[in-house]
Amino acid sequence: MELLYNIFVDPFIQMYEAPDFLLQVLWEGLVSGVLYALIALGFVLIFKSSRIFNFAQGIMVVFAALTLVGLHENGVPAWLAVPITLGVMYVLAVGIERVVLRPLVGQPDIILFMATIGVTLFLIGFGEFIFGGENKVMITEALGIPTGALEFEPFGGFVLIEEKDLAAVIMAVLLVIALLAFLNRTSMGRAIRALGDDHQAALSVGISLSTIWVIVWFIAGVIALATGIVWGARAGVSFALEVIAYKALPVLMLGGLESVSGAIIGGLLIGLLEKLFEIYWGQPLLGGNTETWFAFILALFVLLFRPQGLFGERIIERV
Amino acid sequence: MKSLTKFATLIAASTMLVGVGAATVQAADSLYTPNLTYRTGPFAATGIPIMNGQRDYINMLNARDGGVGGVMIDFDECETSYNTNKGVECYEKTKGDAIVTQPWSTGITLQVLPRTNVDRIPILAPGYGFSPMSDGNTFAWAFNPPVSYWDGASMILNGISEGNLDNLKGKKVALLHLDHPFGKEPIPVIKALAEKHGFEFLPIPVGLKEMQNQSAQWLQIRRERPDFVVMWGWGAMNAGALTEAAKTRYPMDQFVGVWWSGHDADLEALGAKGKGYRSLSWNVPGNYPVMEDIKTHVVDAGNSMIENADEMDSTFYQRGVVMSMYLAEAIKEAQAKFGTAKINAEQMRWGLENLDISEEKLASLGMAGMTTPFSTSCSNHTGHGGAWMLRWDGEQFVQDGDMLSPDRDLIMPMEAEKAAEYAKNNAPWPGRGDLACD
Amino acid sequence: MNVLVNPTGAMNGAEKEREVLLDLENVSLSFGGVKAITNISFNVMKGEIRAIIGPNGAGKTSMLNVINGFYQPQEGVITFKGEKRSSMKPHLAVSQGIARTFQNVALFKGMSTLDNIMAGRAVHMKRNMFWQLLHYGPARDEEIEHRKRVEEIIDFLEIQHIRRTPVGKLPYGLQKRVELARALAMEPELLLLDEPMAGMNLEEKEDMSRFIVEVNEQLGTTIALIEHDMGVVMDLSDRVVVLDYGRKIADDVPEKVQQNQEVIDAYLGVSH
Amino acid sequence: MFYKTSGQFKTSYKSDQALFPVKQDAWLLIAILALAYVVFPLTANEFTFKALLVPVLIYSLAAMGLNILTGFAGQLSLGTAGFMGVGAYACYKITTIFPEMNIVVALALSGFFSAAVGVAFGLPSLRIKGFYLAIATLASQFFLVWLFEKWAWLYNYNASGAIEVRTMDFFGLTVTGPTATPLTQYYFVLGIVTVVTIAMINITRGRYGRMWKAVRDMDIAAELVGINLMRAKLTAFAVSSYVVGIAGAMLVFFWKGAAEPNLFDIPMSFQILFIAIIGGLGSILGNFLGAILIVALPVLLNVLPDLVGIQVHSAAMEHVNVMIVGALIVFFLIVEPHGLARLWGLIREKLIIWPFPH
Repeated sequence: MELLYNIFVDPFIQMYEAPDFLLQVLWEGLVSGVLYALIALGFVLIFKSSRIFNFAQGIMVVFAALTLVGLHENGVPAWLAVPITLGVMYVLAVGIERVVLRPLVGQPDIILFMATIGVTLFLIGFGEFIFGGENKVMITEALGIPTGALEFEPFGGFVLIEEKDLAAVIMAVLLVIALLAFLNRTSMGRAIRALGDDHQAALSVGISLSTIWVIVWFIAGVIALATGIVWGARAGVSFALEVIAYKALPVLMLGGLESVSGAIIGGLLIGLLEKLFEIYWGQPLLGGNTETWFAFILALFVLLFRPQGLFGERIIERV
Repeated sequence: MKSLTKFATLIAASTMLVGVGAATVQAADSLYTPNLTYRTGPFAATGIPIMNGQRDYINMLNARDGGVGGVMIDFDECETSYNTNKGVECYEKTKGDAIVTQPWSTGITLQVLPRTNVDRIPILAPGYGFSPMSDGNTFAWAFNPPVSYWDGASMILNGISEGNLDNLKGKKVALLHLDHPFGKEPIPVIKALAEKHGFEFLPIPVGLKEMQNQSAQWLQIRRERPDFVVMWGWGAMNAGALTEAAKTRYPMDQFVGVWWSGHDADLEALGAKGKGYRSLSWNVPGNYPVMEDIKTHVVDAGNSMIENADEMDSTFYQRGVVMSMYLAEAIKEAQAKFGTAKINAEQMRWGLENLDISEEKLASLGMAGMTTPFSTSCSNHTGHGGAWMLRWDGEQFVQDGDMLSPDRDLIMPMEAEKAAEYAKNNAPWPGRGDLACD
Repeated sequence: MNVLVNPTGAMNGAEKEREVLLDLENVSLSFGGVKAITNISFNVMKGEIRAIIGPNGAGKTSMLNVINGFYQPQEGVITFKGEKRSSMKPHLAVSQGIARTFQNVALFKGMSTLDNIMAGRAVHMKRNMFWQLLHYGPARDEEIEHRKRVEEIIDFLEIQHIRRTPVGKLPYGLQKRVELARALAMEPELLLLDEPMAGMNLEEKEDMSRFIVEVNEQLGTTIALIEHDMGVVMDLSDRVVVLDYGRKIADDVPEKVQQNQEVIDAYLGVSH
Repeated sequence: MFYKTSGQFKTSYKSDQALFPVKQDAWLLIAILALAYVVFPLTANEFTFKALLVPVLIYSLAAMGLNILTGFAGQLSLGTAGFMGVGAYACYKITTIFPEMNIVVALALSGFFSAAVGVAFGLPSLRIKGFYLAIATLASQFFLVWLFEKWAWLYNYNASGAIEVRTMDFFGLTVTGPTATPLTQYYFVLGIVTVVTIAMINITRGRYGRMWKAVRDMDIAAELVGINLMRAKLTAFAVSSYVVGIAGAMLVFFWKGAAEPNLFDIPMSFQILFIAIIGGLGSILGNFLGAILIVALPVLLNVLPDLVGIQVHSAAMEHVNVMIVGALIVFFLIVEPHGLARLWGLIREKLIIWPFPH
């Protein structure tokens, strides 16, 4: 009885009694959600255009952030470090296309997936070798990201919003808008979208497949850098950041591997729900740390009832 | 530029891998004291300065004195990434000629603990490992000077209660800890003290995957409003917690860390926002004569792995120096007792068991006041010295108050009980076996 | 070929005495509002060769899918061997004696011909996990016993030479034959063939026609087939049901169907 | 010449279905077994046993379990380590609750626990396919590791949160704990791995093997030839998790001696997946080849600089090591996506016709 009370009544009483705290929880969830959505977006772009489940997306986030910070540590000013890092991400995209993707064209999905795990390991080793394996601090100030905090006092309590989190959210929104504009307004973007449906149609636009792949992996690299900067500003830069990449996976389950809007909505949803669950149910009842698995179990349950995901269309099997 | 040299190493390494080079150069007349380090992974940031300190002190002895007692020390490192798996692999790989093993993680320590009994190699785990290892009659081959985690928990509570734990009555103490054998170590002692002195104890675990993003934990802290937050963190967790604490505006003077949660760099990143944060430490950073020797013989000679000389002033680097000092002193004890410079692992064990770090000895080593004096014995493998609170003043750590001592009366029976339980669970446990106590 | 087919006149007279193996009554199937099959009724007699024809998209394959339980019709009753059923799992249809082949070859590409056909014996093999792990005694005896049956089918369909070849490497015509072999390995009472001769050259078609007739006559298996080649359909089948846009427009012996104006309009009239 | 198959005719189905229709294969196997059972024990030192031989065997076994699921039944799983953990914790609990129980019986029983958990997490496979299922298996991975950390009963409320293996005897021979000799443990592991391997070869060439492969190659067609998809998938999950579970228990009991929850975290799942894929999906032999490459190579890379007498810093070595392993994975996928087992198959075919080109 008490258990039922603790599950179904008490959390809501708490939410009602401390609305400022609830708002804070929601904000924290939202910020994580934005980042999950960004990483998921990188996955989706690559999957849409090349049917590759790119496990290296998470490591690209770390690698980009590490390159940026590493360059700055070696005396490169921030305004120069950003374009150089973008250059590095481009070289990486070309390298992956040449060395990994091209020889593996036409192989089964699982082989390509494994290859991206190989790339992940390689990048971890390479990044640590060049920049050292220790934690680094994101060069937040040098990049001109505000570091103050805004304090609000609703309902007689307080809600603290860090300016860098706010900047992260704004940056993510701008990035998504830019990306959507690119996908919908440019011929290259349309080619990428068409690729998801039909390789021939895309090729008829007159852009070679390998160019598209390089572009897509580069965009994924840009997204990775953006994610790396905002997440690095929150939590420092190290290969432990890799784990946030895993969070993008349940987002993909919910939103679908090919849906841009699914990635965004799924990401926000998971960010919010996992935080709410952890604070109001996980910590009091389960000993905490439920964020490691909550998103996965949630996605699993949703998929059990809707195998096509939240936004997918019903699949009719044919023989 | 560091990158460039690393690149050169890479190329050198790969060419060497291809061509078969000279025969193995394992100096026959050196003492092999491997260190299971982690210079990569999420724990590297906090580990590296300490490991640099350890390495440089031994290098200094080798350069200045020609080793210890006329024998060079071969201070090899084996990379574990703080991964227990790899740690055990490293132990197996290095144990052949080793006179001591330094596992460098509580998880690895726990795993190699039973094996060292069979392999007859002493473990030196300064300031970490399983607290009941103090019971030398059960854990004949393990040493964790100068204080154990249980001592640490007791000292922190002494510190925050200003010497009288009854002051904590009715208050709430949260333990923000790494969800790992290391982080769970202090729980039994704090729990026992909470019952005894009537304060509320709230453990808040931080998973290995959440170290860098502790917003859920700090939301919990905001909701629970504990009067004190004690941190048992390591690696990336410390920086994460400090950032969140500053963000949540948790009062820094109610936030105290164990000795592994006092990395200068973590607090430098926070600057003035971290002012008031305290960390327990069994070494006090400062300018000691020994540091000059290290600078002359190692750093200036270009044999150190530190990136700039300032790192030598940090608490962690100097703690590494202290750790290697324990190692060297134990070797000296053993050499004196057995009348041979080239001691073996069993003799080294005796040296560790008869370690006497007195004020005088510290002064003679150029380390007066640098660490707590203590001595080990057959039944006391920890020494149970003391520790100080270091307070971050916005720019650096400064000593805050006198040396604290653990509540040994409470801890001793717990150690005995847990040691007995361990022996029972791992029956047949050899205990002291045929090792004489003299 | 013609000699193998029953004279049409005799068929009508014999219909009443022959047992109905499968009966469909007013079956309808739709996918989210799109009707694939509308209110269709027909039956299959034991021992006959029944053809289902119609233009592309007429609902032929959906019809087979309904019969073997892959799709669940929204309306209608299906009676097989006198038992009514509403919904069922496809693998249960197999154990009741319905086997089929597919329009686009659906073989297990990573497995050899032999293993593919052996997989068709799955329903008939019973030895449990324990014996399988040992692979000695009962499990091996069972394996050998079924291997014998499979070898009979291999001989029957003349595919001995490709026994060990992974089916992915076989030419299309042979793949079709292996698929038939796999279906036969299930020892069905009713065999559904979905365009068994699609993509074959004349010689291969003749071979396949011969096999179908031999299966029907020697093994006594009832066959329902979809086929586009009208010559084959008219030669082989005892009765023909014609579908168009998911509706039944004719159901009769081949000669009559050929003369049916509606069929000519819908199907034969269309350039094909 | 050495692999001449002409002149070897089969006169019965029984002999045709024998494990080694080609005589030379049997000889090769005997040679390998002789190496494993006689030569290694006579020549290997303690380090070789503990860092190379025993890990290779245990990882091969785990990869074999995964291969049943992924290689034979076509269900991609990223949660192998979690199931290994279930096996390990189950074995730990069984041996502490029933201290008198024979270790082999305890091992065999613990497999049933991992099989049950495997089936439970396999249920979504009935509705979810492909990468979605792969991600779903991660749910088990993260949830199980969390459970190992939070459910104190599992580790007997040990302060460290780790499980430790006490000394146990097998008919008078000490097989676990620190006093067990590496040689004994090696033979013990080798024996179990041999038995399980034979069982897995048997099951994959029989009725279940065909069912699984049919589901892998085309699940709809499999269903339409009368294979019960649910049964096929769940038996694959059960058998796979059983093998993976005992591999996990053996990992802790005969190699590590102790384990903390994060031992069973995602890196180990990937390591085992690498072994299965580099070795060859749908192959039993491949697991051993893959394990030799993935497990032994890093150890050798670590030892190599010492052997050739150069000083490379261990951290730098570790970084280079990770890079090399990553690059090798990509390299092998490009060279032979179907794994080392296929590579061996091709070599063998060449040998059969050697020295004549046709």
